[in-house]
This record gives sequence, structure tokens and C-alpha cells, in this order.
Amino acid sequence: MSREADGRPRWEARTDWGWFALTEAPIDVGTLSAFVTRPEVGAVNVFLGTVREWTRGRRTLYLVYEAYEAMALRLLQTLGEEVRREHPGARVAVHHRLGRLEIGEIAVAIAVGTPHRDAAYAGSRHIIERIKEMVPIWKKEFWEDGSFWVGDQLERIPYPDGRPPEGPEG
Amino acid sequence: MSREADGRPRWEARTDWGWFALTEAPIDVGTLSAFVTRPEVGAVNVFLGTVREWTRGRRTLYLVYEAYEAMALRLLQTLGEEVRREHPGARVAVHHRLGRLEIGEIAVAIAVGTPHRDAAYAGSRHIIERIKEMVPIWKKEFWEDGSFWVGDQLERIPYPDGRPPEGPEG
Amino acid sequence: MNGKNGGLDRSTVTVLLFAGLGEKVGRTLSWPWREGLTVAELLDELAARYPEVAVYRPTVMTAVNAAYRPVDHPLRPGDEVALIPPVSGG
Amino acid sequence: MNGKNGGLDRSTVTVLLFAGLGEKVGRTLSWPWREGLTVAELLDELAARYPEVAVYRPTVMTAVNAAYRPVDHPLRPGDEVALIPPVSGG
Repeated sequence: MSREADGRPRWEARTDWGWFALTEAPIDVGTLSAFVTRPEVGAVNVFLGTVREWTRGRRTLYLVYEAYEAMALRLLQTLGEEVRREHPGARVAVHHRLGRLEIGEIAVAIAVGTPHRDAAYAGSRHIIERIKEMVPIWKKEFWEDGSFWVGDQLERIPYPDGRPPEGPEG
Repeated sequence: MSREADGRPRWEARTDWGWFALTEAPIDVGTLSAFVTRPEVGAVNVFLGTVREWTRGRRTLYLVYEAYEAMALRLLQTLGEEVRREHPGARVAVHHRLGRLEIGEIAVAIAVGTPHRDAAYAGSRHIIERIKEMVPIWKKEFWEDGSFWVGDQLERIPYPDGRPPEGPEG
Repeated sequence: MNGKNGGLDRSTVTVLLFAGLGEKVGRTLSWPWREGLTVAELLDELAARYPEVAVYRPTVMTAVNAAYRPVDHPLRPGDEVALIPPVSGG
Repeated sequence: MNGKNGGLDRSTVTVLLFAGLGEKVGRTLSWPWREGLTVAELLDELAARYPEVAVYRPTVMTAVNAAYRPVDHPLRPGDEVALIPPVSGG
């Protein structure tokens, strides 16, 4: 763990082709896309997960993300390596926010740079799907009437009844 | 046609959900992704086409893009409307550079914001495919030994023999 | 978007050419309009005058006043006709 | 990455709990290690002590020293064992 300039915690791993981080500081899209842009790259795909205010009629006020940081960082690197195996030469950056996030903020940014666009799209899509499947990061939603750890309803599929549970966290 | 702050020409159309531009000034990714991020958006997909140095062993020094600006701008808007028809509520930004571009610069940036990620990926992919198919913008590649309008070999598929023609523009 | 150019006679059409074709032939031409002139006939006339237009013709798409139009589209005086070689943006 | 904590007895394992489970039970526990202890047995012991662990158990994945491991994985003293509820990052 290191610190942002303003003292907020940051977990980070950087190689010549990959850049992975968990951070409490805002994510800058341009920095990530610049990292994956190199003379051999012709296509960059960026996926951003942003904090949505409305989910099936329910208003989110803000979110808090928590992670098993050491393991999450290691797994993000593994996902980058998976993309490199599938698309040799790909460049990959994945940054995920932790702590409190307001509506509209970027929770996760994934950038993949490759010579041609098929691989850039496939690579960024692979990473977001795998993050949602197996990277130990958790989201707590805060509503006007309570809060709720997404996934905490003890089913593997959030919102099994098609919408968040009605009550506050029990 | 309007002018950038530094006097470079710019063609632009902006609505409450869409932002389309042709410009000789550098493209800022963060500005585009911010435009498509709103409280109802949870997923943003950004595609960047960047200037690649090497194409099948041949070195590009720089590129020049030319457009039929009025028509290209109108068609970019049409592509945005196509995405909106398919994914109601989507927000779309598409900016394309004109003039001379150096290696690593962004030639085109497409940002699509939607509530969920399937639509964001599908929307940005649709737009880049349609740009390459029918928007009147042309790329001239400058190599160490000559220059070449891509597509100018009078086939609909560039590089029919698997690599750019050997000679300079004839 | 009518392609009307204040400096041109109203009995002409404006022809726009792009990329390699524009470099070889010129980017803008003024061409005489006549009653019943179609895009195809305009292309015939241009190809007779400019060999490069004949060479490119099998691959160009055509637009009238900034919208794709088929070659049987009839032209009006002042129209802006674009010869669109295979595009390569993105 | 050994999960060794200078402040802990080497005859214990460290248990990490997250999200709702961590809020209910506590985010970090120290638990006695014994020869042959597996992840499954550790979960049995924790579930006997903490009813919430029993409730969550069908949905948690387990990691040892920051890598996913099956429940028959044998533990060594000082290991860091994480109970991973369904993730919701992204």
C-alpha cells in the first residue's frame, strides 16, 4: 500500500505492459488510455463503470467500495495476463476505486490497447466480466432509506426478485 | 464551421444527448467520457482509433485526414441516432480528427453511455464499424518512401494483397 | 445545405472530389447543368473530360447536397455533387 | 503475502471477513491452528461460534494467502484465510 498525494491509500502494480491499481482517489480516464497507447497500438477500448443514481426506481445516494486489496490487485494482474495470452502485445490498465463514491463517479476503468480493434473490445469486455465474477471487491449501496451490500442477499445473482430488497441492511 | 481557441477549424453539432465534431485540434478523452456520463448512466464504452506506427512491417511517419465535412458531421449524428433507436436513453459522443496526425495521436474517439454495459459496448462498436464503412473521411499515410490514400487502390477493401502497395502515390 | 455557391452561375452544379481523386482532378469543379441531368450522366461527362474519373468511377459512391444518392438521381441547378472514393476514416 | 502478522501467535491463523459478513462478525479474527486443520474444518469451527458464518457459508468462496483455494486445502500456522462473499465490484 502506498499513498496518493493527498494521503489517500493506493494499491498499485505496474509493469512495462500493464498498470493495475486500487485507489481511494478519482480515476483519470486520459491517464489510463495514454498508458495503453503506444506506436504499435491502433485501437484502444476503454470501459468505465460509473455510479448510477437510479436502479429500477430506487435512488442511490452514494456507494462505498471495499476490497481484499492484496488479492484483488493480484487478480487484476492475472486478468491482464489472460488478455495478453489471448492477444499478444496487448497493453492493459485497470483501476478500481475504493471508499465512498458519489453519483456519476468512475468506479472502475479498464483500458486495453492492441494493434486492431477486435482484440481491444474483446480484452476490455473479458476483464469487466471477470471482475464482476471473481475479484474480491464489494459494493455497498446507500439509499434514502437504508444501505445494502450488493450480493449480500446470499444468492450468487444480485437482485433475484428483479429489484433491490426493500428494507435497510439488517 | 467554427474555430478552436487556437484558430484551427472545427465542425460541431451538439444536442442534449449527443456531441459530434470534426476538428483539427487534439481530442481529449476525458471530455468525451464526461459528456456521456450522467446519473442514469452506469456503463461507458470508449473506442479510440490511434495512429499506429507499423503496419505489416511498413513504418508510418504521420497521417493526414480529409473529410467532406458537412456530410461527415451529418452522418455521425445519424449514427448516434441509430444507437439511440437501438438503446433508448443512450448518450453518444463522436469526435474525429482532421489534418495532420502524429504517431500515437487519437484519430477518432467514440463514447457511449448507457445504464448497462451490453448496450455501451454494442453502441460504440456499431459506430466505429459504420464510420469505416460509410462516413466520408479519408486517411493519407505518409511513409519514409512515399504516401498513399488508404482505399485509393480502387478496391473496396484496403490492402487487397495483405499489405500496403510498395510505391509512392502515383 | 443546398450547395448553392454565391459565386457560381445558377445553371451549373458544383462537383466535389476527395482524397486521391481530388488531388488528381481538383477538389472542386463547376459543371454545366441541363434539364434532366442525372448523377450518372454527370459522371459520364466528367469521365469523358477527366480520365481519372473514369478510372475511379467503379468505386465511387455519390452524394447530392451532402446525402448519399443513387446515380439515377436528377440534379437541379446549384446542387452540390460529391464523388466519394472508398472511405478510410476511424 | 504469507499473511504472517507480527503481532499474532504462530499457532494461529488469521481470518478475514468482508462486506456484510465482515460488518456482522468483525473484519479480522485470530483463530487457533492445529495440525491437519483444513479450510472446511476452520469454517465448521467458525460457524459453530458465529451464526452469521453458518448463514453465509453456502455462498462464500475461500482464499488462503490471497489466492482462491478449495475447502480441503490444509492450513499452516500463520496462514491468512479469507471468506469471500459474492463479489460486486465493477
